[in-house]
Amino acid sequence: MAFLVPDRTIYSPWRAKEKLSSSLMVILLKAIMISGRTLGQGANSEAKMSPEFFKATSFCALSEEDYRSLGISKEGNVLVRTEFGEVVVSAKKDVGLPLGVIFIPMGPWANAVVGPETGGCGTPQFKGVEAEVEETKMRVKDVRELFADLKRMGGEAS
Amino acid sequence: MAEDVLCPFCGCLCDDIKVEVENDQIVGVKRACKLGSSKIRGHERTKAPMVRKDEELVETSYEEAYDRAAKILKDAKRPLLYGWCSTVCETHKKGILLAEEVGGVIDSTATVCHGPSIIGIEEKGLAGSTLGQIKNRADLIVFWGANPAEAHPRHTLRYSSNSTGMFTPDGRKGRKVIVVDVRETRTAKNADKFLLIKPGTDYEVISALRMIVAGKGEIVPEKVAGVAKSDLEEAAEMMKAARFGAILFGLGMTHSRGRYKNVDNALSLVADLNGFTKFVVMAMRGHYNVAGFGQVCAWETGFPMSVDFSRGAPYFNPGETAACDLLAKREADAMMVVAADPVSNFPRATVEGMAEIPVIQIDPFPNPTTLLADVVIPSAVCGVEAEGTAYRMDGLSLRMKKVVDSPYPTDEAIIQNILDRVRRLGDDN
Amino acid sequence: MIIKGGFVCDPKNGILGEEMDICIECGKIVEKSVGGDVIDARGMLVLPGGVDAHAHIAGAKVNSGRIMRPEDGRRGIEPRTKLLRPSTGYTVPNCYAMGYRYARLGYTTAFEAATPILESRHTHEELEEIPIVDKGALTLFGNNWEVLECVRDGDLEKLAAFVAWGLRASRGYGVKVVNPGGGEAWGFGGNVKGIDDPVPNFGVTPREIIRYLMRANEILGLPHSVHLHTNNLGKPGNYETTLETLKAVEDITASRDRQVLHVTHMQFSAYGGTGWRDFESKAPEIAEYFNHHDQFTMDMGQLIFGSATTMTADAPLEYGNARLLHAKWSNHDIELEESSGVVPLVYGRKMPINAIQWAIGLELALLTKNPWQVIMTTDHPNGGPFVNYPEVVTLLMSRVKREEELKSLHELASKRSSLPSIEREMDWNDIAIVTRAAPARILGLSEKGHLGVGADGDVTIFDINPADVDPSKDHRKVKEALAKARYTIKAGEVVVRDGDITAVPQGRTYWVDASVPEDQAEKVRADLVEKFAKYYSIQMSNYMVQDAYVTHPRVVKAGVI
Amino acid sequence: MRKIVIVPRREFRVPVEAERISPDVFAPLAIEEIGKIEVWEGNRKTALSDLFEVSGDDVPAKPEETLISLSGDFSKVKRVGENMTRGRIAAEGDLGMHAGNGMSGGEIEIEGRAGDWLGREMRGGKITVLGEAGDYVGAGYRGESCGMRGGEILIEGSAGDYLGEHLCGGTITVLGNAGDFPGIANRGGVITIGGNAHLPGAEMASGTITIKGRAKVLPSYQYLETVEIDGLSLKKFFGDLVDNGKGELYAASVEDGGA
Repeated sequence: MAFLVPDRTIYSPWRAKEKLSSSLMVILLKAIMISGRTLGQGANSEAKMSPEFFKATSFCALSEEDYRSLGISKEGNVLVRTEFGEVVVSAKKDVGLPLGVIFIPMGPWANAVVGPETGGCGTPQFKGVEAEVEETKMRVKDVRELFADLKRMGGEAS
Repeated sequence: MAEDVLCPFCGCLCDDIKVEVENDQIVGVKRACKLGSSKIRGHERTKAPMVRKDEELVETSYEEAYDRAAKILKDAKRPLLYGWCSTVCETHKKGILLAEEVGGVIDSTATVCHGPSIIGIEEKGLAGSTLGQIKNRADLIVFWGANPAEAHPRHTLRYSSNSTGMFTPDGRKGRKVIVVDVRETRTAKNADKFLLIKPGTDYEVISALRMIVAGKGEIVPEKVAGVAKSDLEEAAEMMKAARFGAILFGLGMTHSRGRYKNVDNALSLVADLNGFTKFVVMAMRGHYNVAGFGQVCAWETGFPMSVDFSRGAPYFNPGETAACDLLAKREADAMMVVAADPVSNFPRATVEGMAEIPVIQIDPFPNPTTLLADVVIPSAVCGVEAEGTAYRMDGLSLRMKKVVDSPYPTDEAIIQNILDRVRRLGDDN
Repeated sequence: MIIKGGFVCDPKNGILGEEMDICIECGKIVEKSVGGDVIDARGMLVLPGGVDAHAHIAGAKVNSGRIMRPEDGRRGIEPRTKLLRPSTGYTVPNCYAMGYRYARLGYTTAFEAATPILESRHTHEELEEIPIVDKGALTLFGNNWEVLECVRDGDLEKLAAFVAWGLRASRGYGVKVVNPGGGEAWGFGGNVKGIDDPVPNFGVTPREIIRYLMRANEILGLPHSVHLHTNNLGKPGNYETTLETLKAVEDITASRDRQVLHVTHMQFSAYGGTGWRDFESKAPEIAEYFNHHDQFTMDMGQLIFGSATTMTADAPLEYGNARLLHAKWSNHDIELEESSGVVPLVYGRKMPINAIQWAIGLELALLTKNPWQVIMTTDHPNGGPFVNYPEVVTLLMSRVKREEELKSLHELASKRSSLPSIEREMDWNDIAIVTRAAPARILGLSEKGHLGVGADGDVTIFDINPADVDPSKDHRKVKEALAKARYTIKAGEVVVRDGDITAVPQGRTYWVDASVPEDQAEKVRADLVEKFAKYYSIQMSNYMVQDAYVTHPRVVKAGVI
Repeated sequence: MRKIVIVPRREFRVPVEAERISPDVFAPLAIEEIGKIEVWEGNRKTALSDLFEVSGDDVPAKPEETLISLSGDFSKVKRVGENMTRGRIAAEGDLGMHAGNGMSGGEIEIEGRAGDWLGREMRGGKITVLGEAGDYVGAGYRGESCGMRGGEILIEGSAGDYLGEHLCGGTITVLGNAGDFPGIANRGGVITIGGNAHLPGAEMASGTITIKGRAKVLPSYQYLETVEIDGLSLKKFFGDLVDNGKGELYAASVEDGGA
């Protein structure tokens, strides 16, 4: 899939390694997003309305090189966008991640950018979602804000 | 002090936990990992039943909450009864009966974790064992798309890579560990051999391994999905050289491109390996009793999940009758969530499907599903405040204990109350 | 309740087809009825409720079969009704279907043939969900480390104490032994090749395991004998192993009035040939041996053409099956105790091996002269599902039927077995023995399988008049009548009328509580404490099946006093 | 040809199961009787005419001379034409899951999109889809070892994943792309894909799969030669060798597996 974004430099770590060294203008990372369990996510999974759960699941981990390439400021945030949606999360370095793979812990923030299709087997593809990542000054929404637009009508069956 | 308590967190279902109780309050938890300890110690609870009035949830009585829930289910043409991973089998039985009674669809959280593993098993069968068999015999452990260091913290010590047993007195020293993953996890850092594969290429890598194991490696290209053939050959050699090998796979396999076919192929790899040595395979199940739902549902209905009772007889077809499909395709017209949190764990567009229909939540804790629920019924925490049966990831069942009293009714009692009311509504018709 | 004027076969009590009344009060057969229902059974066949002594109906293996076979679940579907839960499945039905189908066939008792102690909680969870019938489960001992160590140490008393403990821990009814030693060897992918092939790492032989467990069984005076699935089962030439096994235990005597050893699904253990090419029946040799050794019993393990799901604690056998047939394969090894496997397959009429296997089951039943020694099973669902019992009965009763069938089979069924030459046709008393009286006697269920005063009020009434119908010629009528009981009465309650379920009581679960001297029990406890500390993956305190899982127990006492 | 027209009376949220919409069932019935045929809307059993307007020729005809025309949105109507043996069904728009399940003869034409499991376990007849088709076209039910055994499916658009899973016979042609694993575990049959496909023929025992576009080919396939077929230059592979398969796989271009 071609990414054509006017006025932006696209950085795809698998396609053009040399671009990385030659350009300081990298602002958009084309990556593969995976979600998964973490200790922090698990330990707070029965306390999902807590600040601890927010802290444990509303981040995106990137490889050191991708993190640097995006020019993320200290404790900065990134906007992760897929064909299914977008979400702002805080950015973290993770030395275990290869170039071009980003990780968001299992939870509402990751699921904001996962697609509903199950490919006929009942299970959405939570790992391996094509994503674009860019640094952002936008704030990370808390869990209530994340679902605030899904208005409830109240009560009885429709 | 309560001894040998079962941990109501992950599929390890550790049964050696010590819980200190004073004045019916839990004051200490020993031996549990961070995950289990956190759950047993407890979190903020939903205090009272609630129903939504004018867009707000307001507290109400259990009686009213049961009535509202029964009416929602009874009125629906395609109600979805979902969750069941963090409750006991006794609840599952009642839930299945309720689903039959309201002509609904019942599905478990397996649908967003190891559902694909079950469909893979339907293709190939499962060459497995209990965890103790691995502890006592395995000299090779392969973690494939699994990261027990984060998801099942005591697994390695109690059952797998670092455990000791009859033929494995040296523990980790006497074993080899292979990790296959798309990133270098904490588990991978402790491996003897780490295969870094590209996301969504599990199937190809397994096929290549099967070829090499069968002695047909010359056909395999020099690189498969980013992995050098020599690395695959080394891994295959380690597998064949093992006296007892175990492939323990996680969501890396089921959540990636290929999904159940990845599992299907891994099951074949294990069957192939048994032609050379002893090998078993196991899914690293997430919640402590998600495996139990599959067992109960299978013996009650013939099928392990995603069972549709619309027409009075069980019909099973994940992709059609699984929770995510019903919501994403806007088929379900009401939903009851028991002991799970789909709003957090389903893709956003699927959650939007929930937002359009009445939702009943039965759970001890407030969570994002509460935000969308129209009826909220707080329950006792199974394994801490209520007893019952749970099935470990290897299919072994154990009896969960009640450690302290609870002011809240059990899940089973709540479902029974709703069932009674549904039946009464049925009689009125 | 009184059942009036039926044609009653109650061989245990010497009633061989007499017109008489049967009375039931408070769930038991009595001399005289004091009131209640009157069932007019004139012109109908009245038998005790059927007893299935060997079927795989509950537990981890059965559920694995269901989980791996959704294609089986789509067969046999019946929607729920006001009274009934929905039914699914043919070879691996859901729990409700099992209870309903047994009841419709006139069966009121069914025993699960194999449960490992560690997974007995699961077995009981399923047994509890099987409605109507009484049930029990046989506990696996033949590959248990504690057993192997007791045998190695020659400590028979400790072994008996362990068997008693294992039965209590599993709420089991008897001692099941499957491919002794082979299951342990399978822990590392191996097997044992015969009764004198030592078990790796334990230095004991299958011969010793069988002998010790039989002696322990008799020391405890258990109601049932050891229930043996032989070594080398399912392999060409295995009749030699089978005979060798029987000869190895001829000197052991039963401590109760019953057989000293039950060899199960003998069909799979009566094979000749050096491989599948010269595969042939050795049923006549086995039957001949049984005709001279009345201390042994067997069940047929009759094969039924069509879909089957094989499931057994004989795991290496299943791996072989799966590879041979390129079929789905499930395996499940249970730490310190057992292994097991599940493989679905289809038995074909035109498949030479299957056709011969079919003949072997019938030869065994017909060539063994004493019907009390050979009972009817299909080893459900290994040979085929139990819903085919009416088919098996007609084969036993009608030579015409057998000849018709043989014509549709591969010719080797006739050439490699003696079936075409067998003239014997069983009569209704024989059928009452092989489906009722003998299985009850073999299991040691004194209240089952007969209609004498004090027996359970379990009665089947079939709409067939033995005075009018010649089962040899009218085998279709027989099959039809047997498939749908006119009445099935369970503990005095009508549960089936005209083939429809009318009531769904909860049956009882039999288990044996055997006592042993405290010093022996203590020796075993000490061993087990160590095993749990070092080897098991669970705590000892969480091991025993709790009372909550057996809500309607029928505890049978036994043991050393 | 007798024509019977069926039009939904309203939009369906809950799916409708209507396996009795079939020429075999309709043929001997007058329109009013057809309206009484049982269908299910979720867990509610109802009459066809409660959910659909039924009109057309009132005089019964033979099934092979019966055309059922589906007009309007049938995307949530499942199992249409199940087990049909003769006659025709024509959908002007989309048609829901399981259309033509187990059909052994006759024709189904879908102008719009076909849902998942189209022609599941089909044995004969023809299905044509002008739009796209979902997952599991011509597949078998879960756990079965045989899917479609005969007949013909033509999809002019693209198809989803697991096209022809466990295919045992018959022909499936897709003019557009196929998703993941077309022809997986097939044991016969012919699959032709005009566009691209991902990992075709996994565990193929026998059969033929042709990809006229680009394919990611499994490392367990042996490349044999390049052949010319119908003016196209195709790479011929043999496999799937993981299971000693003897299937033939042709692809115009091959995605680099090692990348």
